[in-house]
Amino acid sequence: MYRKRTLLKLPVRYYLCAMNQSVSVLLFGITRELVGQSKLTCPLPAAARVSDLLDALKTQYPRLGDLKSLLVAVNNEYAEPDTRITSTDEIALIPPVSGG
Amino acid sequence: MYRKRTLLKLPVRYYLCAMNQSVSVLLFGITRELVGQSKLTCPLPAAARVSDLLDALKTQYPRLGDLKSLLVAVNNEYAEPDTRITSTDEIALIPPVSGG
Amino acid sequence: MISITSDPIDFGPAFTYLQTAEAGALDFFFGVVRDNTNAKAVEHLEYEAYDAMAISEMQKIADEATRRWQVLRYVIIHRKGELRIGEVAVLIGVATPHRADAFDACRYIIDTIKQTVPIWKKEFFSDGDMWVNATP
Amino acid sequence: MISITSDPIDFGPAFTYLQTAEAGALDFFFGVVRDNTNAKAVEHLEYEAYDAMAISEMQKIADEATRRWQVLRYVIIHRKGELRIGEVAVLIGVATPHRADAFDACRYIIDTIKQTVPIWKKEFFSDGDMWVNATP
Repeated sequence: MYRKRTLLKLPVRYYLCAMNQSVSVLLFGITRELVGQSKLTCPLPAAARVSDLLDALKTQYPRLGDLKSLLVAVNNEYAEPDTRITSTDEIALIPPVSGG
Repeated sequence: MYRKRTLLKLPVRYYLCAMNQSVSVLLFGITRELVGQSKLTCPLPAAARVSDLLDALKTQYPRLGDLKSLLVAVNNEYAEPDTRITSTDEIALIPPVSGG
Repeated sequence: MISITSDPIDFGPAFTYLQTAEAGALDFFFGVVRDNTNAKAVEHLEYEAYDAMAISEMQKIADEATRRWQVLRYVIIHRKGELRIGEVAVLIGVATPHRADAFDACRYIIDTIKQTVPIWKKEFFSDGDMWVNATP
Repeated sequence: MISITSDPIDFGPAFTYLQTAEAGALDFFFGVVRDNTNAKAVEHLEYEAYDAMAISEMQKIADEATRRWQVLRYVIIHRKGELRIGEVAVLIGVATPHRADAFDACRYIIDTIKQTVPIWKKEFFSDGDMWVNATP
């Protein structure tokens, strides 16, 4: 039973996060701790947008969905959900900031 | 003619500034320069008020009347025109301030 | 002058940099590690920064402040790494000809830093820790 | 901590004095001698103070600031005597738990000092001098 559930989950991850390109995502603060590493690689469709990346990551790491906000930076700029991303972009997750 | 005018002025000063008590007045900033000294002594009636002192000084030193404001401090506090003053008070003229 | 540093923030060079002959007013804001948050004792802090983007966002804020007010010079220095109580986490300094602009620009800069710059603060208590604003 | 001094104003002790464990925000205002006033070149300044009353008036201002905002500590240091361009004429520092109070209190103090404290500034130009606000 345990093994079957694990197997059932795999195709979902594959669909969301294993496509034509692979993007690197930098992780900071609470997102780094929730994911357990400071950088991850996520396969995405060729024409993927920021919203696709967030959907994929929240599926793979459901606790990211508990954050009250989770933005994405593309090449050091805050990006809109419909911004397209490619494997050459520098991408980062931006959880709620608390500098100053 | 010159001598006569001088003599005529004297009784006015005498009336305003030579009475039953004598108060010391500290001078700062532009008032110190207009009067030419950092302290002056002014005879006043026994029941004199701040307004009497100002009238006397502006008569004796007319350029004090050109200042856009001229306040009086009694014992390190801003005083009202009707505050009574005596010879034991520390009195100062306060021209427009410009600290800071 | 904008920087992020792991070393203690040094006021002297910031002050010297802001001094120009036309400056009549300097306003400096120091954000300091307090010993408590919401009445809970804080033992120490850690700041983590996405350095390149944080610098870029702070530059935007400084540019906007310079557009809105008559800012002659500014410094923005943010600390990262582990900080103890009483240490300076952020220093903002603004030089202007007149004082109202210095206060307005300095306050705008620190207020906006707290909203947009990718820097994260983790507070450590005797019984745990939390990412400020972010721990669900 | 309120004082009037003929010596250059020393920032270090003021900063140290404001640091308390509950302070999260320090705001410092420096009033500096500018090289011009109304576009006319200033060569140097002189400040004259009625010391005892000036201290008393500054104390009233600090007390009122402490009443209005959550001020943990403050410093007010005013220079007197001859000052050159770039020298600090006045330093105001305020320590509060949160930053809004630090800005508000610091600004209130300097704004009110300029209105009520018996200190006078004389500006020296190449062709004369004038008592600021007072020369008719």
